[in-house]
Amino acid sequence: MSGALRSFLAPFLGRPIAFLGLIVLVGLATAAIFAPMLAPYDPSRLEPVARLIPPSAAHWFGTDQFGRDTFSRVIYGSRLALLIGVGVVSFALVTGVPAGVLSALFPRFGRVVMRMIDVLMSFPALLLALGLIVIIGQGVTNAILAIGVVYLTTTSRITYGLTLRLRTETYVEAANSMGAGAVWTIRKHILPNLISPLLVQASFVFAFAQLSAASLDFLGLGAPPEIPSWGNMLAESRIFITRAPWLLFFPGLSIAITAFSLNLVGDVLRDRLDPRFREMLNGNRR
Amino acid sequence: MWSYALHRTAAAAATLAAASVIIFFFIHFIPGDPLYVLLGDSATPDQVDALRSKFGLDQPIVVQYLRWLANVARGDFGTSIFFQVPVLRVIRDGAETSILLASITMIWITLIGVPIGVIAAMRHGSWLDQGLSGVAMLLASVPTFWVGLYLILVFAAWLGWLPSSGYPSIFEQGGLANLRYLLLPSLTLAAPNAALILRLTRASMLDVAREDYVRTARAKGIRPARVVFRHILRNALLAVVSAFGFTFAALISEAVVTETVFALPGIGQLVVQSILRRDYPVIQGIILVTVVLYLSVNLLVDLSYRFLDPRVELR
Amino acid sequence: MTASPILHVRNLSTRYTVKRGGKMHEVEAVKQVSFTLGRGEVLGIVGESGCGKTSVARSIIRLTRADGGEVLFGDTNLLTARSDDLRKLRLKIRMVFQDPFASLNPRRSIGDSVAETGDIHGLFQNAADRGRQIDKALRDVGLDGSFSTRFPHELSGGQRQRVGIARAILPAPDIVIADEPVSALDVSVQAQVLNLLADLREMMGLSMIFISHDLGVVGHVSDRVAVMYMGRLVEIAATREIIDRPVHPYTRTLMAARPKPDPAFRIKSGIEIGEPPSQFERPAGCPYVNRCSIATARCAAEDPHLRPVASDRLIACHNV
Amino acid sequence: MLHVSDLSVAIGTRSDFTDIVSSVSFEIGRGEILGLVGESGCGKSMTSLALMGLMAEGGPWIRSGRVVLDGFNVIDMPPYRRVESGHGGIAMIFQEPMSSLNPVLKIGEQIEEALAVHEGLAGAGRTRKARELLEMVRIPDAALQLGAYPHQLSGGMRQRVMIAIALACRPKVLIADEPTTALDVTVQAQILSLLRELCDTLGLSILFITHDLGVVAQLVDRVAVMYAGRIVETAPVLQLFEHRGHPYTEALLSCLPDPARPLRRLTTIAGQAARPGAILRGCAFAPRCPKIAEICTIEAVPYAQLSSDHHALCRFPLARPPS
Repeated sequence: MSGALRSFLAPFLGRPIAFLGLIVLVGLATAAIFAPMLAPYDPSRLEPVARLIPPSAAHWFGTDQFGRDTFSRVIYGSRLALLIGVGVVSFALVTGVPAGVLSALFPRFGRVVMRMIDVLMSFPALLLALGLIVIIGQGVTNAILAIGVVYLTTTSRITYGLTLRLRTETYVEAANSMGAGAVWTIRKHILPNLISPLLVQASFVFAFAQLSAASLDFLGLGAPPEIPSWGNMLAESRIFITRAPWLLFFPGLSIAITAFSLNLVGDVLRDRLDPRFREMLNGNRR
Repeated sequence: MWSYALHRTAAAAATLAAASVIIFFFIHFIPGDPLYVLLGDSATPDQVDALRSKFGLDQPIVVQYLRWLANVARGDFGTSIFFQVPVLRVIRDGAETSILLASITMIWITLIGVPIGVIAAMRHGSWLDQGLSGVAMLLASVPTFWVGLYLILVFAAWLGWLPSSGYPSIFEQGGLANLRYLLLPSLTLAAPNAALILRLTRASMLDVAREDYVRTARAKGIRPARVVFRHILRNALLAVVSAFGFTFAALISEAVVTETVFALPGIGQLVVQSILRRDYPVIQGIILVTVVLYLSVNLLVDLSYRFLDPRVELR
Repeated sequence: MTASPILHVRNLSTRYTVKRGGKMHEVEAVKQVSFTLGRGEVLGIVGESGCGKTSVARSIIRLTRADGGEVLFGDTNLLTARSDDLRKLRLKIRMVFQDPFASLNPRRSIGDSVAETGDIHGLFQNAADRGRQIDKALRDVGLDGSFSTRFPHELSGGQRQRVGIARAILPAPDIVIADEPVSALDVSVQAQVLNLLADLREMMGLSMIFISHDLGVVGHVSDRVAVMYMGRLVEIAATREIIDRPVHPYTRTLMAARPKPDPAFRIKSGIEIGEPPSQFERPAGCPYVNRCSIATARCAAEDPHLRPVASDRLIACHNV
Repeated sequence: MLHVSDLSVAIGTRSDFTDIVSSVSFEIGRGEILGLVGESGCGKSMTSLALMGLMAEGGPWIRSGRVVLDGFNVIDMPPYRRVESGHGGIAMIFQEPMSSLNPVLKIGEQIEEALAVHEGLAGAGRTRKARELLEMVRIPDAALQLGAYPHQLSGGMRQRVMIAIALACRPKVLIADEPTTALDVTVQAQILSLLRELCDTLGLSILFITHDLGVVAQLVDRVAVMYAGRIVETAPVLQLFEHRGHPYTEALLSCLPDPARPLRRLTTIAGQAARPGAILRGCAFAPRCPKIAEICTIEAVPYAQLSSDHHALCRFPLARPPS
């Protein structure tokens, strides 16, 4: 196991900033998992007396208009961020990768599927998500699905391109010449070589999902208000922008740091990729 | 010469046709009877009958689609439940803001993204390069509205130089000076996308610099600056131009958020309001308009490629 | 010395459709190619790039779908073989590829790559048997068992090509089709791999189809040589005959153009050799017509068929 | 014409470096073709890039040496600075015709660009000169081809355009880095005869870099054999083929498959090609040399003079076989 870990960590050791990105992600995960222990206050406990207190010893990140402790809400907010990220990435991978791989290996099936993906991609990302939310309704799961569909399109298109490229590799032709069927080719040749490019794609999708989810929350169409989410916190902070700037600063910073670290990790992993695949991964969009 | 242009236009038309089917079904996907979805819950019986015949809702679905397509072609996107006026008029009112916002933002993206990307590439590895790339990545990782809110806080609230919201049309009192209302919104919208274009320009410049024909140019004794602009930049821009297609899509998406932050009377804010007001015909209309706009911009980028890259005839 | 034939190729034809300038073009990569391969014989196929020599190999091994003709191995037609016939084909006719850096999956160990056929067709009783067969195949190609746990990026070009050969010979095949197996290697490494192929041929009684653009290599390895041009077989004869007394005009040009490693025999410069026409403007009649020094009106009109001109030499030319 | 002395190219930092080209020296006379031959990784291409001053920054760097062209040392000067100082007499053509021309510029533009730098011609005069150059390299209907794009030409034609571009730089010496390796044998023959013709008619000297001993035999006047960054033997081509002084040259020539004597086992060279910098002391070929002696791995190896213009970097050079 240590071999795989070392080979995973290798690219980061050389570049200090990237290593920082990795540490932040580990921090995000710990915050999300141990939120109850880490948060000094109950995030949704109203404390009218302690309304709009600037950052102080008692409240590191100050309090909001209902007297709730911003630091605790940021810690609990990391739970939703992690949930959204993991949810969107897994949805995009579980649907996008098979669609891309099968489309590349079975051209007749591929032509139809890739046409549909093209059509979906003609809808700008957020509009597609908003349209879906209008149909399936608001809520965390629906937000994950709506954003997931957006990144299903880019993931399947990138997987399609990668698999088309892999299919022409000599070792795949050699396997075919030895009687390897589609299942064997996918299991032994296509998927193992898709892992690192898809890892890069996953980090970018995780980052973009944070931004899309925050936008939905900000528009009031994402997570319900009672769930502590960085986006909701920003939406609520708009009114007190001048009187309580800390309400604007800390949640926004959390989103930015998370997305920035993921982009950084994605970049570092992409630089280690085979140059032929590197260029294909630029096709991402927000 | 024409086969490429015709081919690309046909492909775009086919995509639009397929997208229109999805947009048509948008109303039917929404839970509830399409009639009440279109007219709102307080619709009167004769309004319901009038609409049923107009859209042939009692007809088979294909006829309904064709009927809807015919109406849309004539500019009749149905009536807004909230405003009780034709949807197209509602959209047209918002069009000026959104188009101006998008155009100014595109100018920022081109002026900031491409040149700085070139400079970063030319100073590859230097502190300047790393600084610029770092800032670019940061800007690409920051929520658009957070940037917007901070610009409002600094330039509107603290310094008071610029208005923080609203946008009186340039055709009304104040004329072109009203464009200053769009300064902060366009910078907010441009920040993340200019960052992406910057990183893309830099990456493609560095890729092209490793090509054999650049080494040939240097071997000819051509001065470095000329090699960069005549050989490297010209080929690198091919990749950047093709990226303008999906940058425009990102622009439309983020405009929705930016217009909400700056309370601009554009199509983006209209979508959000319509969703909250359950004004489905307007939502459907806006989605259709933006898809048509996006596909035409993409087609323009595709066709312009024809003139930039002589090899494109082969594709 | 035609040993009893092990493979009959009759009128093999393969067409590709290629998109160019917005329009679709039909390219006849292989046109009516026929030859037989004797048991234990090495048939060299030589020709310039785009002449169809690789397409012939890919059609036989069914990596590319042939449009016409048949390939008889024993009494089964390989082009239409199904289920266990096809399985026999996969075990009996094996292919070695050109590029050592692309023919091995970077993510799989050398052992897994060598044993791939066995894993696909269940040739191994158990893990121990699998390990033994891998070690034997690796030793047969001059490597040792320790290579089986290593990965392609740890090996040199020559070593990787040996692994490719080990993978091909593991199921004790009858025929090995080698597509430019040494073109990507340096001269000293090339010699090692050519010696290896010669040893394996004797040790396993292999018949081989050896494809290359390098006349020196093909001349060294083959018993008989087939020369291809623009998808057609233009001449086929014993190696000595082709080298010393080339008959077909194109073969003569090919022999003349080859840079012999002997400064005493220098090509007289300036002989008009011309450029091969592109696949898309294929001349009517004989494909070599506009480069041929002895072309006549008939050549421009009628496409010559392969016909015997001597005991074991076939030529596709009207005027020879 | 061109004197290269003690040229060394290293990788790594100034303090901790490894030579991938170590103290290479040779001359090329007027109208002479010198073949620089060796297997991949021996440093021949790196030597040519060093001569041209095309070392990419951040990559390998020139540690020492002089490159004297007509009395002027142009070492470490990028091509444009050589042109400005009036000593731009070296031009170069490369191996991959498919990627060595700018895909978005017409052929004519790419030739005229070189003419503008070297001849200072302008307008119609430059276009006429470009057409003449295309005719000189035997490109059919040259006027039409000026307007063509690289992707519309075959590999052979593109290599001719590369030669035309090189000629536009009015070179005294042309460096050709494996120019025909990617071409078919019939096209290669024409390019080789074109190069020989240019040598004879223009008095052009050529440094021809290749791994193909057949091409060496057919084209070059003198040969320098390289192994692990060092020139191990230099001799006129006829002499080299008849009397191989260095064991590596002997091994290399005997590896060649010869159709005249088919079906016999080829002699091979034991071991693996030396990684640059792996051999610090003694002879680089020692580990693989059949005539290895204790001293070979310790002492630096002197050049043995086998005849007036034939020497080998070996303590025990092979004797001349009885003719």
